Amino acid sequence: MTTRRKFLGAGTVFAAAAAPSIDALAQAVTSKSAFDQSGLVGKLAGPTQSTTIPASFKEAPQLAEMVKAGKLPPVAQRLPSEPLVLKPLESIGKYGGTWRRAFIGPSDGENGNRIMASDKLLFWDFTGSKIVPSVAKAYELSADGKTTTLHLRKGMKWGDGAPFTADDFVFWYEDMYLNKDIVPNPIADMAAGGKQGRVVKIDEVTVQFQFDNPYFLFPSMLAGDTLIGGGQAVRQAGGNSYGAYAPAHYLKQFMPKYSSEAEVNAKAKAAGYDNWVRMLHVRKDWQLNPELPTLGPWKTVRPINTPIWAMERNPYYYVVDTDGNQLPYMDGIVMTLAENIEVVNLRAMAGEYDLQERHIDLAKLPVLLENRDRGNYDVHLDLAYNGADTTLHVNMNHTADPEVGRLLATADFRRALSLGIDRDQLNETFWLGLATPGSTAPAEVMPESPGPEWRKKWSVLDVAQANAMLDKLGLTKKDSQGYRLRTDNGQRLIIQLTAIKAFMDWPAHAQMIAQQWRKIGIFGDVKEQERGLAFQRVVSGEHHILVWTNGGTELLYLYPSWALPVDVANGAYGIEFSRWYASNGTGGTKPTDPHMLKALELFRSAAAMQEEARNKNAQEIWKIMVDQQFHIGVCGQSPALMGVRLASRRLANIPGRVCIAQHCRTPGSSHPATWYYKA
Amino acid sequence: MAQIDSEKYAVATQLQLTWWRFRRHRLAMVSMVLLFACYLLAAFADFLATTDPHATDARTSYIAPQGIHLFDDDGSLRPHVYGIKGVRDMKTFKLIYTIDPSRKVYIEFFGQGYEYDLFGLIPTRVHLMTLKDAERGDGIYLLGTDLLGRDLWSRLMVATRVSLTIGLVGVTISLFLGVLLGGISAVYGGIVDTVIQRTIEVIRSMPTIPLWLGLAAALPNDWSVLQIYFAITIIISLLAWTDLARVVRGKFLALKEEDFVMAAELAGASQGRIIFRHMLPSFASHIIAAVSLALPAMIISETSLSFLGLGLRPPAISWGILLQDAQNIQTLALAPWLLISAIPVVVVILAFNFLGDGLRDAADPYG
Amino acid sequence: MIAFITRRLLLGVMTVWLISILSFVIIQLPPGDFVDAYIAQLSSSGSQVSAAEAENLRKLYGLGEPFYVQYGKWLARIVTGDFGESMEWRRPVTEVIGDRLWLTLLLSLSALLVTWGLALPIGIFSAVRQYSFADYAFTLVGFIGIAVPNFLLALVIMYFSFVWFGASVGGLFSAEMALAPWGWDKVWDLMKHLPLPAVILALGGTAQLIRIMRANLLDELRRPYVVTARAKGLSEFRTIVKYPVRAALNPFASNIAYLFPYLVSGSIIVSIVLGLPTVGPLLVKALVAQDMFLAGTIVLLLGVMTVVGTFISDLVLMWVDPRIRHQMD
Amino acid sequence: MAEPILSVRDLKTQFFGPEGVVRAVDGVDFDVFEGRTLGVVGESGCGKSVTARSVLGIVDRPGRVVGGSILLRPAGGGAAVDLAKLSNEEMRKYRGPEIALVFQEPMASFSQHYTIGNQIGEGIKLHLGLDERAAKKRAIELLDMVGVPQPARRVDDYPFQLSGGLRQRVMIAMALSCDPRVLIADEPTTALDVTTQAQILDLLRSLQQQKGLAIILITHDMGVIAEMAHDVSVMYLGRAVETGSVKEIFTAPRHPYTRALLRSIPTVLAKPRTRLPTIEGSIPHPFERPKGCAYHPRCAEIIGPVCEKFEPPAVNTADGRQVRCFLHGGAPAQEVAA
Repeated sequence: MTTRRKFLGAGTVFAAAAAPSIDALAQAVTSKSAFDQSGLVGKLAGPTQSTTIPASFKEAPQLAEMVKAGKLPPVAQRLPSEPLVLKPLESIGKYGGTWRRAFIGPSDGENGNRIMASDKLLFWDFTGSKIVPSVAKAYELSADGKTTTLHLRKGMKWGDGAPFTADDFVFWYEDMYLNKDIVPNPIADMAAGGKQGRVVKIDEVTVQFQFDNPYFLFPSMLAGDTLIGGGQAVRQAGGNSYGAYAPAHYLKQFMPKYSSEAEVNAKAKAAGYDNWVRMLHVRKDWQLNPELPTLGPWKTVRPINTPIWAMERNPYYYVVDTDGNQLPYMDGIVMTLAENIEVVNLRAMAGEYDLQERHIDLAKLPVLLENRDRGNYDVHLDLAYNGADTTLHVNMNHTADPEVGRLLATADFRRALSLGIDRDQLNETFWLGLATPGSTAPAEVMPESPGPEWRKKWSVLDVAQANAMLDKLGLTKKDSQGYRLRTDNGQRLIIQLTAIKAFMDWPAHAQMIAQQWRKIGIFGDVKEQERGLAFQRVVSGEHHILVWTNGGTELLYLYPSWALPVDVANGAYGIEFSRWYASNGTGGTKPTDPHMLKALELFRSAAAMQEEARNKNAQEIWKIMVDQQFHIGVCGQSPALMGVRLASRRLANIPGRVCIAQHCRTPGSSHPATWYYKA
Repeated sequence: MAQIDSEKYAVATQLQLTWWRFRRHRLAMVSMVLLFACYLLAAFADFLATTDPHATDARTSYIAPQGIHLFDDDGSLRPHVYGIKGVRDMKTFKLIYTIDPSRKVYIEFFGQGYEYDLFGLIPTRVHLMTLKDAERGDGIYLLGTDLLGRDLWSRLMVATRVSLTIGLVGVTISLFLGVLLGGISAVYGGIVDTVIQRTIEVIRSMPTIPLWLGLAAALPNDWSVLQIYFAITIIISLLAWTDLARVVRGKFLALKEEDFVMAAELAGASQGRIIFRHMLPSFASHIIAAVSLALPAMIISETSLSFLGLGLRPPAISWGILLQDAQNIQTLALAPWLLISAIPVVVVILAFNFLGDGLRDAADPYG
Repeated sequence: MIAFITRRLLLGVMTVWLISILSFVIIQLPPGDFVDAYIAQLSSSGSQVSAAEAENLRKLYGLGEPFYVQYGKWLARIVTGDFGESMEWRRPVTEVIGDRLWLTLLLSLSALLVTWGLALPIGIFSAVRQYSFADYAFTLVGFIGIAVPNFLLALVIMYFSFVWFGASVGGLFSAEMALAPWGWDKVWDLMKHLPLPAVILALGGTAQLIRIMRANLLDELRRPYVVTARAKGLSEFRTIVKYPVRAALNPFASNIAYLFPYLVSGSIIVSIVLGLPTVGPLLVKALVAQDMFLAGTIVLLLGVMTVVGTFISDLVLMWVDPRIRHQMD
Repeated sequence: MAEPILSVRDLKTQFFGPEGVVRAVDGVDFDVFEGRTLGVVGESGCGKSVTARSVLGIVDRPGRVVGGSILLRPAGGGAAVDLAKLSNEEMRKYRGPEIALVFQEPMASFSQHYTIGNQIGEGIKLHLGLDERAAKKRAIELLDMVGVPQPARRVDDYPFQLSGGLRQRVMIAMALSCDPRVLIADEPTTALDVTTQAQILDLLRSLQQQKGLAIILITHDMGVIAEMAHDVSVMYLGRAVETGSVKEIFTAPRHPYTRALLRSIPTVLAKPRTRLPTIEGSIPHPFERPKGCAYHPRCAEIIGPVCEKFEPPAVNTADGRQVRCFLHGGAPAQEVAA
């Protein structure tokens, strides 16, 4: 059997697929590994931006017809004078076809958001390592780091044909962001050194974000998946109103400022909403309101809150291919509601979806592979860069049970728990051997990686050491079944593992970990809970340990929620710590652990640092987090979360591998607008 | 013969009569024996288990059921299993197990295995079958293993105990509620009757799933598996008593008109005496029949609850949890043997149905 | 008769009212509220909601108020026919349910047709040919149908019908047809998707019904009026269908009461497994997400259906059985 | 005497149950003549009703006519048809127009789900080919004929709305709906009170006179026989033990069983407060049919071992009667295995 690989046990860790350095991320994976044998991990690739503007522009046949009928201005007038030019991955495409896809309900808005990600001001190239122009054609960061200037594209239009200008930024800033009814609290992303910034119009096509303190991180924030870096597709959906611009000409009609409170309220009542704020929340949401002018490649024609979420091409989309064809190639997207993951996967096997990576289950890989020809699709495995798809997030401020709280706040206890996990077993069972076991630190290829040794620190099975550490903590007494007893009342020490069945079968992961912990005398009590209930308890800090991913932390500054207690909506590490940090020390509880304080201090100082210093800073933070085991990594850098990609063989320009990361808005940075149907 | 028989009939109580009629119901008798066997099995669940039902091991993940070989090479009776080794094929990502007949692992009867409490009382390590000199990964995989490498046979044994008892406890509670409320409803009548009947109607009009969901979600977080187990039982039975209450009320009302009850009343017997001495015994068999028909409903309730992710949760082991484990495509495609756990569910539900039918026929041959 | 109907209606209204309270209580039982559930859902799909935003949402939905105030407001709105807005779907509750109600009814009716279409002839056949081989076979299949929870079969049947027959899996429309306007193609597409869920939904009920039909009919077949009919020279078929079968149908009429709600709630798990866009999964989701108005309305709807069902079943019984009709007078 | 309309010879009907075979009718012979009434009498369970159903070929499963012949002479003369040899399908056209049945429980024998008009009209439509309206008209005429008051209104009533007597009249109307030549009345008056009973018997008699009906009257009541029948057949355990004209049998009963039956009739002439003589013992269970003469365990005039071992053959006596009893001759031809 040539494909045979040694079965477990020997402890060989497969090098991460993405071995090359950050500069060479686009290079093929060359390491001799299981992935090569499978032939499923391709070359990281994607469309690239071109600076040559084509001489003439072409459009989809049905748009041409509408132009002929006088319903639409000619394509040249619809495009900005300097459209974004993309060189498709393989070839110039053909127009037509509808992208069939699955979504799982109104809460699955991210499904569409990610496809529309090119409405962001700045974005990443397909490698996820370089910030590139998007809606803004260029940006400048002043030398002092206090001002970021965005240059817009002249003549760019909203989806309804209205001009898109700096005024739309000012409108968002003054009328939405500063309106307490719409945005009750200012966001940290818009602040530098604790002071809120401003949005200033320089001219029609130039906007400045001005801060009182240096904010070198700001362009990355704009490009990242942050509250300020949204674009409409993320940050003005689902009840939010963030993200730097909004269609002023359309939304003014719903705002009291432009008529009167009474008038907009009456309008809201007539439309069936309680008040104008409720109405505005729906009207500015691209997933809900087909009338909302947007900038993305497609626009909603049937909203997400129906059994079919459908989109059609935006005739004013600002992107063309190198031949001057206005994108997107595909006419539209039809997402059909399938509330059950098994059904999504089964329909995918039946070839009922053209490209699906979301909600595809890694555990079904053998079956998905078996049905490739039948469903006429290819399977691609895209490996992520975050440290651990399964992470034990430790509540270091658990107060309900002082004994458990004390232990969870003790670094050696957390380290012992981590040492007690046999990660190879979990990798083999739940990732089919496709993950990299280790700590929560991101892949070595990431600029913020503290180095390979930190992937292993405290994160390789060592039962003897773990037992020694636990003994040293005074947990020496054991009951008849070998479980350690509490020091306060002599009862069995029970550590709850709160697990949710979500992207992975985390309760099963937790069960296996709990079984492994028997060897270190720790009784892990798996609490499988329904998602809402579990998070409710996490937000109020009732949990011991939450089993969840740390996806997104591959770029720490852009998505710190699952690494440090900085987000008041996430109490995984102690909600009071989060409150303390978010309130600049005016609320919540100050952590007593000097390492935690140090990590938070480093994190806070990052915004004012230049890129290189910032990356160094992040590495320092990672070293603290891994050494202190704030979160215990299990296995990561796998295709488990959105990395099993089924692409119809009828599609072209599909990359062999795409960047799986929060900031890449997978598959957004691969520009689905460049995909097309061969026949 | 006929003479003796009729004399026997004349003095037989209703229960005895029912029993005699019941014995003639062959299928019901078989079912009863089968159920008795199941409960016996449940009592000795851990003893019959071959490996710790919770123990996980990646290297035993998804092993298909393996037979026990009875005879050694020399023809002597020495039950053994073969060594087994698995490899993941990195093209198909399937686990491929190869059996190594050259390595025999002998089965020891009444050997030492994992520790458990027999009948929940006596700590012991004795199991019916264990392996002698087993290497890691060896096992008696009678029904194969699940994804986490846990032995399905052993899990099934423990699940049987949990699911069969949850039904019993649940039925006991709903029986109590049903007889009490149904009885009160019939005896007092009037406004009490109306209130109880209305309550029953409202409960029956409520779709059960939201009720379960609401009640199960309200269970405190720090409850142990055992506490949740009993809470779920109580929840199920809180909704299941209505049918029994109706049966009891109906029977009560019908019996009230019967001559012997009237006679007792005229003779000045107290109400309590009439109910417990005269009325209850006369429809005890109906209640038994209703109970045996309610049990499978309880079991299905537990299964559905677990299936919905409410109710019992892993690491608890119940039929519902085993079935839920099998409710995904990869199991159907790669480890269809996990569906075996449906067989005892079906068989026990069938048996309870037959038993209930038999009892009902016997209790009320004309009803 | 009028008095009877009025009394039933009044009782029904009272039951519905009690159900509305109970359903509201149940929805409030789990800790937390919609906003918590919403935040959890968003954070698990990669978005975060700030605490301030959450508070704002709570205010917006009036979630901070005590239970009885919320209930009072809800009731007051419902009485005026305003069922409120689904928080999760951000649409009026009536629209959200409306989307699915027709498909639910269609599916339920198909399941019902399958159930009756199979159960009645088989039940009749089993009774008429009592103790024949076919009778034993059907009885056995029937019993197994009862004993196997249908949700257990759902995925198995779906998977193997995909593997072996390439059958359409899950949902009621294929993706291509989902958006298409109604026409023959779409109807045909629906017809292709309908049998599998309808049959799975029908399985348990069919088995149950076969048993009931067989037992009822066996009872009726022994009645003298069957002999009377035979003595008239009627054909065996006509004899059985006109007389004992008609009489054996009585219990079915009284079953209608629980038929409607069963069709919705009994199919929840199957619908979830098969990914069907029906009301059942919507209810579960609404309960999990603590989407009060949506969940409350569906539960109320089911309650009303039961009450209406009971009423209809009384009427049908009156229509089916002249004895009852004449007792009313 | 004229040719009989219906002559039954050696009729045997058996029930094949899981516990064995029950010989419900075990060799019955009788003739029925136009305008005459044959009374079939016996205790409950002696096979009277099964005999009636056997004639119509509507014995319930698992029962079956296993032997004998049922010869029906066609109305216009010609060769007799053996009903026992007909298929169920062929037999159907004789049920109603040729032979009709009146049952003992008028309540249970009607379906409660249809109006009486519907149930009467059914046979009419089937056999006489009338349409709905004509059938209803005829139903009203029939109701009128059997003395149902306000027949035009009653025709739309349901059976449960009628009194017992009316129901039996309706039952008779239904039986007569297709002008049968033979009417089998199976305990037509058992469920009725005495006055109604008399009215129904009067009705039957007058109908017989009007239409020249041949009636088979099945009853356990010797009084009814005395009042109605021309000829009598006394049955015991599936056999006719004595057959003859009513006058002869009542005046000079030959079989001990007949004698016992006759003794048990109460008469107004009897002395008040005297015990009625009863027949000792009860009818044996069909499975435990006694060896020899089935009546011997209860017989007051038992001869000896011959009665216990041998079955008495039918003996035709000089006065045209037929008796099965060794008291009246007959050789113990065969030993009957139980």
